[in-house]
Amino acid sequence: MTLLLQTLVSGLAAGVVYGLIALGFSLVYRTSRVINFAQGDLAVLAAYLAYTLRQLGWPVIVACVVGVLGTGVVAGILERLALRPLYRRPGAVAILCTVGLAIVLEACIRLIWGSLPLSLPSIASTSPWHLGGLAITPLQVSMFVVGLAIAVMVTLLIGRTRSGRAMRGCAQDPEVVVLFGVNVDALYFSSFVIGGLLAGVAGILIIPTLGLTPDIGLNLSVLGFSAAVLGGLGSIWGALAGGVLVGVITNVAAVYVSSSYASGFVYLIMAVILLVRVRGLFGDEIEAVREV
Amino acid sequence: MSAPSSAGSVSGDRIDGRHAIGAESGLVVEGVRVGYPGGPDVLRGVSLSVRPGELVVVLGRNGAGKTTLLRAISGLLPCRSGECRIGTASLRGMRAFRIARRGLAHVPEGRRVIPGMSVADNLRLGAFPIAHRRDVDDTLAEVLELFPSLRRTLSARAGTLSGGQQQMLAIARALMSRPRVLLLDEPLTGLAPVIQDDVMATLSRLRADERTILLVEQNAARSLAIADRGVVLVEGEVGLEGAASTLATDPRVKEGYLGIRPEDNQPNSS
Amino acid sequence: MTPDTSGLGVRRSWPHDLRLLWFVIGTVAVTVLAPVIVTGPNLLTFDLAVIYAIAAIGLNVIFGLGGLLSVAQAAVMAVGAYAVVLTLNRFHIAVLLALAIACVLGAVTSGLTGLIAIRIRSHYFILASVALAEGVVLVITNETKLTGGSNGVGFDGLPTVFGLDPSDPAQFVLIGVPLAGLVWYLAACLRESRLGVALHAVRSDDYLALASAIPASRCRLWATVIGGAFGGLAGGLLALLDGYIGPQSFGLTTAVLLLLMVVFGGASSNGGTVVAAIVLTALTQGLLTATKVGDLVYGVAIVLLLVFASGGLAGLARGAFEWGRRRGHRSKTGQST
Amino acid sequence: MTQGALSIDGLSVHFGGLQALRGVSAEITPGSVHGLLGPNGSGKTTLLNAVCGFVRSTGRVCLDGVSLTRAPAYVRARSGLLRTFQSPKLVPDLTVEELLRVGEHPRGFRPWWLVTALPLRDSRARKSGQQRALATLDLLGLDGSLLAVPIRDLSQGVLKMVDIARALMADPKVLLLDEPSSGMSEAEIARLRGHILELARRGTTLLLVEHNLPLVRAVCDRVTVLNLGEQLTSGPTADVLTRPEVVEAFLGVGADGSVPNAVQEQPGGGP
Amino acid sequence: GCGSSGSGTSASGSSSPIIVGLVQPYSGAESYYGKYADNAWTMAMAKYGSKIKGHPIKLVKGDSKCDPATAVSVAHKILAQKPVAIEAPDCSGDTLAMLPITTAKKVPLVSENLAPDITTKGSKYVWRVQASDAATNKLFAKYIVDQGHKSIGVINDTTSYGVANAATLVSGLAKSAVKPDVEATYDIAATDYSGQILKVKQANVEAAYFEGYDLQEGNLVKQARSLGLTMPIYGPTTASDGTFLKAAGDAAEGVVFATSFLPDWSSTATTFAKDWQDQFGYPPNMDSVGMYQAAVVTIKALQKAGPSATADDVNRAIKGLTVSGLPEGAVSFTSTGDLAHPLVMAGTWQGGATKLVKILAKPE
Ligand SMILES: Nc1ncnc2c1ncn2[C@@H]1O[C@H](COP(=O)(O)OP(=O)(O)OP(=O)(O)O)[C@@H](O)[C@H]1O
Ligand SMILES: Nc1ncnc2c1ncn2[C@@H]1O[C@H](COP(=O)(O)OP(=O)(O)OP(=O)(O)O)[C@@H](O)[C@H]1O
Ligand SMILES: CC(C)C[C@H](N)C(=O)O
Ligand SMILES: [Mg+2]
Ligand SMILES: [Mg+2]
Repeated sequence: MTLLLQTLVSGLAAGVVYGLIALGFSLVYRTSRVINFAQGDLAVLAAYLAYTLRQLGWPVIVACVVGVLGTGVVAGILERLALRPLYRRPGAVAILCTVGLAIVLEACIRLIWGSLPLSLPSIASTSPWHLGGLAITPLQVSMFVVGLAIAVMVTLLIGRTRSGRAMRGCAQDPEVVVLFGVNVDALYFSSFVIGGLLAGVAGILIIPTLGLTPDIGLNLSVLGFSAAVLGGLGSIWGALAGGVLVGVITNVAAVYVSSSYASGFVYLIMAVILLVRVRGLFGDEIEAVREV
Repeated sequence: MSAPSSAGSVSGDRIDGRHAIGAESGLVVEGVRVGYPGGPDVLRGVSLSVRPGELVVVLGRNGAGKTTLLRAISGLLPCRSGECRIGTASLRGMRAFRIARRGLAHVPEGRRVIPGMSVADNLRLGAFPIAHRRDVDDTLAEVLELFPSLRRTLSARAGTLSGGQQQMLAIARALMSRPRVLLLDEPLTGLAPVIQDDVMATLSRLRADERTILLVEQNAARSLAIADRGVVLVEGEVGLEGAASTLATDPRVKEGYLGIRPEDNQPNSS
Repeated sequence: MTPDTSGLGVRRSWPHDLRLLWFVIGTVAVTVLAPVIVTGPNLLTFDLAVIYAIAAIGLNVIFGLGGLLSVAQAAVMAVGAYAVVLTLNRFHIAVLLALAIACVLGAVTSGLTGLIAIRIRSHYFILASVALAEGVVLVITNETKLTGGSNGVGFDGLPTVFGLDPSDPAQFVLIGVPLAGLVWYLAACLRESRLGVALHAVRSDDYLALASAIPASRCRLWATVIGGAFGGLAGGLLALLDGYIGPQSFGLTTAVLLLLMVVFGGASSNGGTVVAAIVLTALTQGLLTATKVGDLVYGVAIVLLLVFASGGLAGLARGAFEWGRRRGHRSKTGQST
Repeated sequence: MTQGALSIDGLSVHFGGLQALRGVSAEITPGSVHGLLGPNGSGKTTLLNAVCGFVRSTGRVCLDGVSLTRAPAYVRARSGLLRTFQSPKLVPDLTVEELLRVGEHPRGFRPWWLVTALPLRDSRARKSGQQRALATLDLLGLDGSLLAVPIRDLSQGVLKMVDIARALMADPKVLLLDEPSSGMSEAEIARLRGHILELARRGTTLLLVEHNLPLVRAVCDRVTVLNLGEQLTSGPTADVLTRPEVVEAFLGVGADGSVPNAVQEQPGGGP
Repeated sequence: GCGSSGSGTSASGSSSPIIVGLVQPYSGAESYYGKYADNAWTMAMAKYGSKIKGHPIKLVKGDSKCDPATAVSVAHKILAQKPVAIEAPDCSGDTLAMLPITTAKKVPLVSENLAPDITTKGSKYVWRVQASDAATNKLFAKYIVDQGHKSIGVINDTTSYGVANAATLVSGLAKSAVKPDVEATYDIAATDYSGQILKVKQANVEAAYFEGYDLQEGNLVKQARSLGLTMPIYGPTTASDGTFLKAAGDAAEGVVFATSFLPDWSSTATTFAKDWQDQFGYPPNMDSVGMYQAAVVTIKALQKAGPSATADDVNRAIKGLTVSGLPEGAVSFTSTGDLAHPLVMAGTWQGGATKLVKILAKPE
């Protein structure tokens, strides 16, 4: 029983962070229909920026916040330079371009910071509190709290507001929303920036436990993407739920099913969920409409 | 059959652009040439104007360029030459969303409701330029008065509505921003006769409210019945224009420009 | 308006019998000339390009024609590659027979994505295909007894095809190029066949297809099966050329590379795909010895190509021109269409 | 030709809690034009969707006495039941010719021998397909040069015509037309009327959803009026259009002629 | 344009260069090994000379990405430039994949890989300069059992190296009649090991053996401790590395590892470690030392064989070579190409520094 609880706790904490990355995916998707596979590398970038600022002697929190903001800026720049010309091309083009951006980001990080792993201090301690056999670290708690807080903020920011509506409209018919005075370019831009910020926060939270190397971005992207799809692309709470689900299933599968096939098991479950709910758990928002 | 552009003037009151109207929210289109990327000019120098409180109807056969004209006015397509103005302000080079924020609303061809959003959200999206929630709610109530059948479907996704219901939504949505200038592209498409009457009545009322209305319609008789003036587009040029009453009885409208003759079966394509 | 079909389907073409002749002449010419013109390690690169071209043409059937953005093609190649190595090691059958088995198994694996696609669409399908791809790699990595795990496997004895040694880059040309020519020809025929035409509709809109008496899901399934057969063949050839295979070669990186080939080729144009396969293979292979900036160059190249040439390699110049014009127009015009 | 008897029996459709169609029945004799009228949202399109198998329904659909009730949509189309769309399916990257060729082979779609016969195909099939496409465009009075135009370049009205052409490519026994006249200019409507009558004369059975009353009056033998998913009434055209319940629900007061819903005084008939 | 780094006849005047291949992961997750190798060669050439009778040694590098099939491509590319020797990539799987090709071309492969398979495939052209895991883990397993643990849990990754490492340890344990109560594996790309760790926790074993590449090993240990695992943890040489310490942080304290390089085992090793640290700014580990030893062996063999030697000559030169005074003692080879007298030690972390616990086997 404690084992199960322990499994759930660690799955939950990691899951919330995946959820944040997924949230970035969803946000970008719900505005532009682009799946931004550079999300994971933006998370890594934030951690590296924070690392450098730490080396310069900045306080942890300040370094982290500035690192995250810097990542937002980079996300914005990438959107303007590389993605803006692509929105009107077939969907795969923009998606592949984000993959290209991910490769560029990783390569740049490698050139700037080298490929040797660095260590980024986490914002909270990783030595566990013991609660009756259950080990919970302050970091896990802070992951959970920060993750939820940010999800709430994002929901408030775009869930029910004018710009939230404009974003959803924009994803489905960008040409028509401009007729109502929506600045589509600005919307794309800000969704990428917010996506970058979210990825940055996720990076700052989770990378201390993964180790800071240039290459973990792809893995984070795949996890975040899976979570976003599972929760239903474009859905805010879906992203978070998807993240938690991915985190928990991975852990449960490794403990109770087979460690070597744990990730395969996760994919299997995802496939089954998708077969039952073809647009993910909460994802009927954008696409489920009559087609004739 | 090609229409000489000079031969068209019926009533003699050919619009001389800027001098014709003084009011601030009149719409002036002056010699615009417009085409699609990489293609030839679709509009080859079109001029027209609509005063506030006036309803002008644009007629023309399929592919004449009516939709293209409206898209050019609302900034969806760049003008290759010529310009559009609202009042005295030139729209040249202005991006579509800014034009919309200046008080222009466009009911696009083919409805274009946002399928995944609820009807209510679609309507609120139409009110995007209006910042105050209270104002939006008020407008919403008014618009729903005009289309009572939408009220029942407020929470349904727009994409599940029937074609006609979506058309109503598209019109209602454009009204949500309380536009000064209203462009409508075949708003009667797919509407049941009763509703068509309602829409026409609504347009008359809006005109009385000093709005500037440019209506594109295929149904000449019906639209000329309520319009002040009419313009017939022929292959991207103004073929005929004049007072609605004059046009309604002008045989050239039907035979020459709208092509309503059974043996005239060479439609204008590409 | 010019009838620019932008690489889609029924375009002006030669009569088929003539076209077959051209394909044969082209194939023979390339087979003979390639080893003369291309030399040294570049010949290996050429061979790899031939293999990737086959896989990419297969993916082109799935994505370009069928509209399914699949990242499972690399895994399909893996199935083909392991099929060839394992069958040849276990049963002493002809290499061509092993390649045929690779085609069949590749088709079956890829067909699974087609089955998934009956229900799961658009971006959700990407995840489903990621799942399948990861599943294949996972099985290969973990079923060590069968597949050698991450050690990979090689041939117990050197296989030969009609006395040719496929692991020799020069001799491989004689095997690979004719097969690639055949695949290209089949894909070209497919495009104009009923299935090809049907796939136009299916890719665009299910209901349009159904209303035109086209069984949409079944067509999609066929597209994945046919594309998968090509992918399996490519995998088998890769095994023959390298003489050694490991699961790492068939991961997402390869899948993305294949997709890039299709997209740069100008989705659904086979000729473009082949050119893109050659260019991208040369790029990646060339960068293997540029150890410092290889990744950076690769990434930047991808982004630049996508921004400027996503309409196909031929459209590179046009893309650059339009981009410049857009920049120029930005201040003057409204929303571009 | 006496094929094409369509019988619809007790069709019901619901979407979640919404009953969009409630036991609608109709018998349509071969070679006749049957009108389907009703206010917006009354279920006309849904009826077409149910008949052609796009939405799940209860009730029966028979073509020439053969039940299609359980057949999937493409099988229904293959047996000669073709339709057009209220808003034509946009397939922006196809040309008109490609779209028409999509509609070309409804009977006997056999991937298997197709695959085996692949390399043996010659250009003759393509040529004949092109000929057919040209002929069909011509039949609808469209210009042959249209073949090479990408769908995205078409204006809305022409697009509707092309959609009808696509359905005609398949030699339909029964043709379901969903508001064909909407978005068409009056010239095209006049021509459309001729085509509908001509098709009917040649034995095609038509089910026509329309809001354009003059067109309905000119071509329909019988009409069925739907309201809120239920069959309000059904009968000979002239008769039904004057019934008070129809006037109230659908036409609006004074609809019979006094509101010029379309140009009234058109010369009747077509070719 | 491949081969752009090609034939390079222009280099250094009239004397043609001697080509030596260097295949390493220069990109991807394991790319830091590429950096180790570059540094190792810099140091070896500085100490033992970068010219053979006036002919410069020219390194031709290739990026194997820690992927066997890529390694094959790279091997073809490098072989096309006619090298007289190749230093094998750090990832065992890559080396295994390249081996048939280099053997066929009779080019010696100098390897510091740990997977036992490399010298058991019958190739006469491969030379291992470090203790294989078979040698190491036979002794280390016994050492673990000697600490009094009767039950143990093993976690390893699924790379060639990881699988072989765990397998040799398990067979070593079997010699002392201990069978792991729980064995779990993870994919090298995975980042969250909670599942595997909790499985070990559930089994309630007395000790744990975690295998992983340096970074993954560190994360494993760290995640294990934060999940409340308190039993002693053992690991392979990767747990002796600076990267490991960075990743594991405080959790590194007390972890016991097997390795053949520790700075404090001999004075040569101490000096070497200091020089390395001074020159490159980070401490050497067993991999970098292995690469250094491989470089030295190669240079010595080239010197012995002379500037105009063929690859086959160089191979013959390596065969009879004994190089002493290396950080891990002396290197000479068995008939199969394995290291004749391996050095095996147990070490641990104490206050953020490694400490020699026991020398389990020693050259001479
Ligand atoms: N996206 C486009 N790209 C290129 N050409 C186009 C495009 N849209 C329309 N056209 C062409 O522009 C011309 C005018 O089209 P437009 O849509 O303005 O006609 P319309 O008068 O609105 O016709 P309809 O009554 O059928 O809607 C037509 O010849 C059409 O083929
Ligand atoms: N997929 C669906 N999900 C939910 N409701 C639907 C769906 N399809 C249709 N409806 C509803 O069914 C009703 C009938 O729609 P239908 O499209 O058949 O109307 P119609 O008679 O064709 O109207 P119109 O003349 O406006 O085209 C409408 O209220 C519509 O909202
Ligand atoms: C991580 C390293 C210890 C790998 C090792 N050099 C091997 O043989 O693969
Ligand atoms: Mg139009
Ligand atoms: Mg309808």
